[in-house]
Amino acid sequence: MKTEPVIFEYSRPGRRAPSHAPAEAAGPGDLPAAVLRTDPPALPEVSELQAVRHFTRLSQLNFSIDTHFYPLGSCTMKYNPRACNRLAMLPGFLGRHPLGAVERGQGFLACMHELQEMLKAVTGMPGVSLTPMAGAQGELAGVAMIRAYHRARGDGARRVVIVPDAAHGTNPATAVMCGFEVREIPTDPSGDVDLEALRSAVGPDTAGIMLTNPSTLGVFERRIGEIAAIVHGVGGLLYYDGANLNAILGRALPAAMGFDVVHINLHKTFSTPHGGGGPGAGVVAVTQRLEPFLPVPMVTCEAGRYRWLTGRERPQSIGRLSAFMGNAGILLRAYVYMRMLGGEGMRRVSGFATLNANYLMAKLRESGFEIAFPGRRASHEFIVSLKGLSRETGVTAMDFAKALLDHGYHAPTTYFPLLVPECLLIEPTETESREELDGFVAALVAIRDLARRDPAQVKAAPLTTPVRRLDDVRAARDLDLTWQSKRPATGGA
Amino acid sequence: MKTEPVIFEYSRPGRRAPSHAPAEAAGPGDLPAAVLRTDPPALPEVSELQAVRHFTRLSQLNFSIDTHFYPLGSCTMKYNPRACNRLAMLPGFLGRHPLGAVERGQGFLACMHELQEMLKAVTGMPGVSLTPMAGAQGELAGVAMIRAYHRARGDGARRVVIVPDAAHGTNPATAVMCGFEVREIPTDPSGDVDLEALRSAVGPDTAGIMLTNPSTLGVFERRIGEIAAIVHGVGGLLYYDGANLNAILGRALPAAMGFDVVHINLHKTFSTPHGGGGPGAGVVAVTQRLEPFLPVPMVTCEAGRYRWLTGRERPQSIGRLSAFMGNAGILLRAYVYMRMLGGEGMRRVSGFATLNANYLMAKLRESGFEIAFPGRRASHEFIVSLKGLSRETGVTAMDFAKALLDHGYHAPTTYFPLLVPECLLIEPTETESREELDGFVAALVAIRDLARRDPAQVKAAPLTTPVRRLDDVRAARDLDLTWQSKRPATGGA
Amino acid sequence: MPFIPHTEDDVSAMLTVIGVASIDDLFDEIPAGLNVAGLPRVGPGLSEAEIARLMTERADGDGRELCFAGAGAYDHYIPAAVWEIATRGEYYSAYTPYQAEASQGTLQLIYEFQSMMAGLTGLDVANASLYDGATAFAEACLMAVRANRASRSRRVLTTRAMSPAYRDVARSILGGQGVELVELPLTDGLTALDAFGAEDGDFAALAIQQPNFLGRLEAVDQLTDWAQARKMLVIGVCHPTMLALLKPPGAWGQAGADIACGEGQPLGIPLSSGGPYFGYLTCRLPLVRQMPGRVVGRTVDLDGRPGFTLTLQAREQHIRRSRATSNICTNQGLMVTAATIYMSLLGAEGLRRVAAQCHANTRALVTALTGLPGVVLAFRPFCHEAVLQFDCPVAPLLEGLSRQGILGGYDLSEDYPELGQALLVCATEMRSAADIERYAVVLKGLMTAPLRAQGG
Amino acid sequence: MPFIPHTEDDVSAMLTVIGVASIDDLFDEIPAGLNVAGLPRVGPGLSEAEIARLMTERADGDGRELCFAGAGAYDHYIPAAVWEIATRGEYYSAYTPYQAEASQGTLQLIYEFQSMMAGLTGLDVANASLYDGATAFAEACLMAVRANRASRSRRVLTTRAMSPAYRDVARSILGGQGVELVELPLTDGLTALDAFGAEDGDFAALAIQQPNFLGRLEAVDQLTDWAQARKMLVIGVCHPTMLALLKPPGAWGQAGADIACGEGQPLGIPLSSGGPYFGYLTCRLPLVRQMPGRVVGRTVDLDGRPGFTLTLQAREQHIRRSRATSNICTNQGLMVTAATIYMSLLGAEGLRRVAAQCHANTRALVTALTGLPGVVLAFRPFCHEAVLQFDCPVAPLLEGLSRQGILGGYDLSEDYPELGQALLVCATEMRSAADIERYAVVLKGLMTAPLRAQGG
Ligand SMILES: Cc1ncc(COP(=O)(O)O)c(C=O)c1O
Ligand SMILES: Cc1ncc(COP(=O)(O)O)c(C=O)c1O
Repeated sequence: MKTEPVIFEYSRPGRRAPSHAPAEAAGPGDLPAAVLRTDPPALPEVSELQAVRHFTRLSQLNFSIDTHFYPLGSCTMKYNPRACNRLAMLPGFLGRHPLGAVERGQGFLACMHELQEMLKAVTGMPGVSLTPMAGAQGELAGVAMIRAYHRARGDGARRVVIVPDAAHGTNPATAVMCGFEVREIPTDPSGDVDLEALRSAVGPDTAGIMLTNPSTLGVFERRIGEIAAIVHGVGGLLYYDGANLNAILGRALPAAMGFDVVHINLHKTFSTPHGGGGPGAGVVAVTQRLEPFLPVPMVTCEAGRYRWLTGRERPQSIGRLSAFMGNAGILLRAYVYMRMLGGEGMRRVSGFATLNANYLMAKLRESGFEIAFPGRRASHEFIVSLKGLSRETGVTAMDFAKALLDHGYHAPTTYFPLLVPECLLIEPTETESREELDGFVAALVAIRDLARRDPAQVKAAPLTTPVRRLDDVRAARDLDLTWQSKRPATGGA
Repeated sequence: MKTEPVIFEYSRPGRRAPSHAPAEAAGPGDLPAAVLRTDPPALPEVSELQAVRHFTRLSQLNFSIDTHFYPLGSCTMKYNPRACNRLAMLPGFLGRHPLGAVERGQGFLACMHELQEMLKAVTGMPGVSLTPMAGAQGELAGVAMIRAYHRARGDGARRVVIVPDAAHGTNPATAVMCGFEVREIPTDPSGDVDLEALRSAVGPDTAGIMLTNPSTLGVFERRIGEIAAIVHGVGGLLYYDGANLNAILGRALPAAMGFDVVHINLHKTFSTPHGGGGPGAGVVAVTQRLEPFLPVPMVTCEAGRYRWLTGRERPQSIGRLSAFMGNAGILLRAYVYMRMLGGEGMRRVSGFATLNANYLMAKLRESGFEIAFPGRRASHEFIVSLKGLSRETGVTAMDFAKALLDHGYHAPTTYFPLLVPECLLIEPTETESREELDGFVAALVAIRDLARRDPAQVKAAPLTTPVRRLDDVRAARDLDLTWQSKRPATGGA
Repeated sequence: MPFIPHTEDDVSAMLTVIGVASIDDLFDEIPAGLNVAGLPRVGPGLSEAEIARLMTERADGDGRELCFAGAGAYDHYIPAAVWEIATRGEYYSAYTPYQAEASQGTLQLIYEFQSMMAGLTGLDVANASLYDGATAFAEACLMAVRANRASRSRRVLTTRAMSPAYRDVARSILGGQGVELVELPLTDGLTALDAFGAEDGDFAALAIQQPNFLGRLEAVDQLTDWAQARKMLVIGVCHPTMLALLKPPGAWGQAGADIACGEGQPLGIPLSSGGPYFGYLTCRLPLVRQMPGRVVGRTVDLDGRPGFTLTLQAREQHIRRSRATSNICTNQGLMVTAATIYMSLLGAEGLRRVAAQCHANTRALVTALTGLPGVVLAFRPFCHEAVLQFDCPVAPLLEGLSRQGILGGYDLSEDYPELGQALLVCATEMRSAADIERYAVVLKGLMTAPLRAQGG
Repeated sequence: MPFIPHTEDDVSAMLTVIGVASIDDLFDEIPAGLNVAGLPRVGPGLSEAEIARLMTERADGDGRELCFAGAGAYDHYIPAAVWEIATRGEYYSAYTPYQAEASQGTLQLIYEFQSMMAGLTGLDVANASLYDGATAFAEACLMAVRANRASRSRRVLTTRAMSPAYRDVARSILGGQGVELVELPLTDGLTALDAFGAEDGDFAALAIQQPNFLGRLEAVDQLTDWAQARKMLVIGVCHPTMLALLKPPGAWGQAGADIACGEGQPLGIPLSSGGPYFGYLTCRLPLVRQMPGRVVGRTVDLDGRPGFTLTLQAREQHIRRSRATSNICTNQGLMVTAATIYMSLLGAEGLRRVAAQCHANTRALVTALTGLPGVVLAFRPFCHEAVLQFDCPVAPLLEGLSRQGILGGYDLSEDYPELGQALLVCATEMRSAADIERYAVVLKGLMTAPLRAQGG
């Protein structure tokens, strides 16, 4: 197994790689001594080769789309086309200061404007802001707009946001950040929202509901029309968590379902990189009544000239959400991807994502796995429940996840959504081939067979990864969050 | 251990990734059917993700400078600065057609001209051609110039090129390609050329001698002045194989040593990438008497305007050696590197390359290893002989090489130069740290101790690489040089 | 089909396994009325060559201005190795490292990043990034309100010298939870405490920026002691490169600031029209459980060997849901990768040289521009940015400069009308003496030419 | 120090171990008179930022012409994935795969490359590359001379339609071994056999280019049969992209050509002022031991699992020294990496579309330009390049086009004076209808403007 020392272990006092810094050190000039630092910060002192070698080796310790099938449910780990990266990193784009003249940014702004227009087409909504920097910030923008809308109408009593129990954690967390109370409603046995519970949850205090459709259970909420009627009926608004838009791209429009606001994770549906945790982009789109509240800035086009609309021109806006205009480079990547797909290509995305999920579900069902919602179509993802197997063998969903790593597959999402016990949320995406799916089924079957034969072996997995299972309890108890040079070097030689 | 299927195993008839090709297939137009192909060529049909994943995974099976210490003697595996790559790949450079107007290539040509000037400074020679595409082609150019020189003087009897037994294989091979006979001369016990043998080898048939200094034995040829006098004395010329220039950069000039022509491997001394086998650049520099014979083209500057000198302007030239002007992009990388180093930096290169080699040699000697030329200074490389150890334990230099892989170090060059039995030719280069060298010594010591304790274990190495030792005999006997779809898929899953 | 690997044979075999006749049938749970036939408004797809040409033309048209603007985004040199490595597929196309055994590369890198940021700011712990400097500031304010046990105030004191954009963003975000931002006034470009009285009440924290938005160096020791004496936590918002030169927040005053945060862009992230950048946040160890965002810890595996894993996840939305410290999920991971490589390549000495050179260059710029009649320096000393005051409106000058390819700075007249016709300028280590000379010459031309004649 | 990791402590500790006082002492075996103190003429080192700025300015100044030239180097689209992967450190910074166990990535890739080139050319085996198309041609001639057991001739027959550059290079290289190149004449742009008589003697091989340098399609079947009937080996020099459309050398005539070679640049390699490109070479299996260059074979390891290794090394200089098939050692490995990725991304169908589009675009170009008075097409049909004849000198037209950012083609008047004022043009799949229109409009302007008036 491979380990790699912590970079500080390569450090030696006095090692310099100054080809990256000015050769001559300027003095502190007229800066008063009182504000100066006395000791240099604890940064590693390594050569360029040591840094390159270290970070190249570290990278090899990762699973990634570029190296492994990565069916992480709710994350849409599809291929990130390299063209998107290269074209977004053209020097003209990278070198532009955010406060640079708009005359010298017309190319960039044209892309942003066209992106806004494509997003309108994809959602069916008339208003778009590109500013939010991730899904959760899109949620924040959306719920803040709902709040601003009610306030603008003098409707101050609406302090509750309804959230199904299947919702992603960011939904309730966002509602609270926006000053709302969260009211959770259950899911019915078929995977749809429990309508009775919804009816009794709504009322004059309802600010709105946050839904994703298809839900994180991997099924399409069939009674979305009714839900919209119920919520709108009491004066609430509908928030669409568009993290799962990959499932319905070009098939159904959030606006037509009755939603008032939607965020889209461009880093999922529109294939910008996940980057080991980010960055993303969580653009928001709204129906007409929420348009005045959109976060600034956004791009407008007047007589062929593009420019930013600012807060002054949008007095009802919920304001700014980033120091400049959001994750411009990520937006460029999504723009390139969307232009390469075109409308037909987008429809094919949802078609093949759904084909892959349903095929995988059918094969797993055929192989004897328990499907959480067997009577339903899978959307772009679906849930396998290992409850029975776990009871029988003691092997848990987490054990399965770890054992899959030894088979060269990244694990599906485990233990989310929480309401399905011992669940694996599996999202293959459209960019994986049938052979890859078949191989994954074979691995799951092999692990199950092993679980029945020798559960301890499964519980010992993974064995082929750079480390074996980690002691999470110790990690949280004996906090070791930064490198301390005094500590003995345990990171390897 | 990791294996990766051959890309053809991912192929399925009808799989298309056409975002890279024109969307609509144009017909064959007016091309006569007789010249058209009837079956499509056997190329793999894979998706973009499959290709990216496959070649990313394959890459991870390699050792490389960016991942491992790589002390391959005579190869100068030093850090390849990433800046060189990025700047040589600027769109303005990459997009330039070789037949494009020189007015639109002044930036590129300026780099080439300054590179020529720097190479003159580094060799002490007044004439340079950048054309040769690798060391061996530089040799071909050099020996062809020697031939042309003698011919131009009406001196047709000189049909022998003298080559020391320590010479790199390209030297004799080149001499033969240029129509010469090779006369090999031995090395004396101290590692220098056997002067007596040289004296008796030269004569009126001597066209010249090919030498590298320091030699591939890792020692500086001290009597180079005498050698030059002997060869020049009989009317022969001296060829300098500059593959080892890293050892004397800024310390000694080939011209001053008496050489008439030199090639330089920019992919060694000037740190352009080796790329898993190439490309390189084998520029040549010559003294005044050989200047008229330099291969075309070369860059000239007239009143601030750069242009190519062509064959018509250089009637005595040995001609062209490439369809255009050689490996322009590699020359750009070397140019960037040389400018970053400057004259002082170049001198530091040879200083620290030599420091590292001598340190490593001293440590290994201390640890009880047999140094091939113990009375000598190491140049930038040196030789360890495992003859004694091999006799004692049966463990060969090749076994050592393989065992080093398991320790995470690339092997030194083995069995070259041939005259030292069971040799390891070790070249650490200046870009490796002392800790890396110490780790390497420790690994060699550990392997030696194991060889004494349990030679079979060493002979079983490597165990941690993607494959174990390969059956070379079978490879050469049952030739399998291309993928045949009929063959059973043995390459993995 | 772009990016879709299926052959026609695959499709029919797969449909057979599923037991439907066509892909469209798989969408039969979508109620009839909600179905759409396609996305005609999106237009047809382009080949990679076509979009490459379009983007190249657009990027070429945009060009790169000679940049003398800072104001939150800085034109520093980025070594080639940074992005050549950061865009390796293994970093670029990995998800958040939830499966630790399959993500040791990303996890260890974040741990190294946390260590470096802690070192730069002189505090104990760091998170794995927030969206940008502005949202990091907002999160720091919320964190301070949660963390301050000595005060139940929902107000945070800051200063008019805090970045106007950061104050705007914080107001957008804090409003939801009813947290209020109050500003101290300025004297001579520096945060002034004189006017503050007991009647101004209780605050959870004081947030100061160093160097401040106007390029001035605040009396951080004094401010810190003052605030901590009043039971406020202290938040330092710092330019990370300048921290190689300046006293780190952890060393401010008697006890050190409690939280530091700021914009990570100067650490190897391209200007790129404003993003993606990343926000950093560090704090003292006792506050760690109130920290927003992801954190990596070092631990051991089953065999006792060291390894890395996400830890303290009980703070996060995916575990704690509505009671999380923040809703943040996706952060700016790849930017952190780049910044970690950047800091490793530069080291403390390299970073210090960059910082010192920025200071020196901005001084040279100020000297060159204040040599022109009608241009004066507002405050001295300054760090890597400076405020110039003009005897004519700034906007037309910036336009004129832009026409000659120069981004002359950031016009302060809207955010700081009290400064008159003022411009915030910055010359990083990237600007040569010739660049500065060019700026001065062009500006001189603009200020003496018809433009000015018309204006005056 | 750039790229050198040693601290001062390291240096003194290391010198102590060695037992010398200074680094300079390590050079004490260099005789006194040969020592130099330094390289003052090279000048001082630049920081990465400084060289980056210089190179960026130079590259920007060079710009990219709208390219209608081919003549051996072709402006094809290169998918982004090609170089993003080829420049990964593991490929970029590895040496020749001599240690097989540590080089399976490169070795397997070369094996895949060999398979693809064999497939494209319809022959059995391929090597791992030669320097470029021209040297591949020279090596193929030498190989044929060695391999032809039926003839002891040291002459190779080629044609005037073979690339002039290739003929030049081959002459530079073949001369050393006394191998002579003889040219067949042309009729209507095609290799003509009529004039060849028995008295012309014996040849080791016939080498033909398809499409030939003038863009014409040779009667390869007939030429192959003719040559093989005379005991010559047949060498086909082919544009690899066009081979997706054209009959492969392995299928020429009754028995197929014996050797194929050519320029690999169209397969994903940037134009880059002429290099690095790569030469490819394939042949029938019985000739493999005469092949120059490196070859990879598949075999098994100690455990019987498949693996890859360099094989047939007894042909090479590092084993066979003066009796090697060639002196080649370093080849163009990284270009082969790129080409292998390129071919995998395009596939047979993608490559065929590129080829067909080049043909279609060149036809459109010819139609547009021959619409101008004074421009006629020399030969028809043509493949992806065509010869146009003008009623005025070509050089000034090319200069005029260049001033407007257009590279109009390759002036043939020096290499083929018999064609008059002739230009070789090419429009790859990268040229749009608008590009072609623009060429025609600018050319028309030049041909009707004062320039022409003066000339006429
Ligand atoms: C269903 C759902 N909603 C919201 C989010 C939050 O998006 P982000 O991580 O971009 O903040 C996610 C992503 O993890 C998600 O899967
Ligand atoms: C001493 C010596 N001479 C010549 C060469 C040949 O150079 P190249 O491989 O660039 O053709 C080499 C490289 O292998 C070498 O080490």
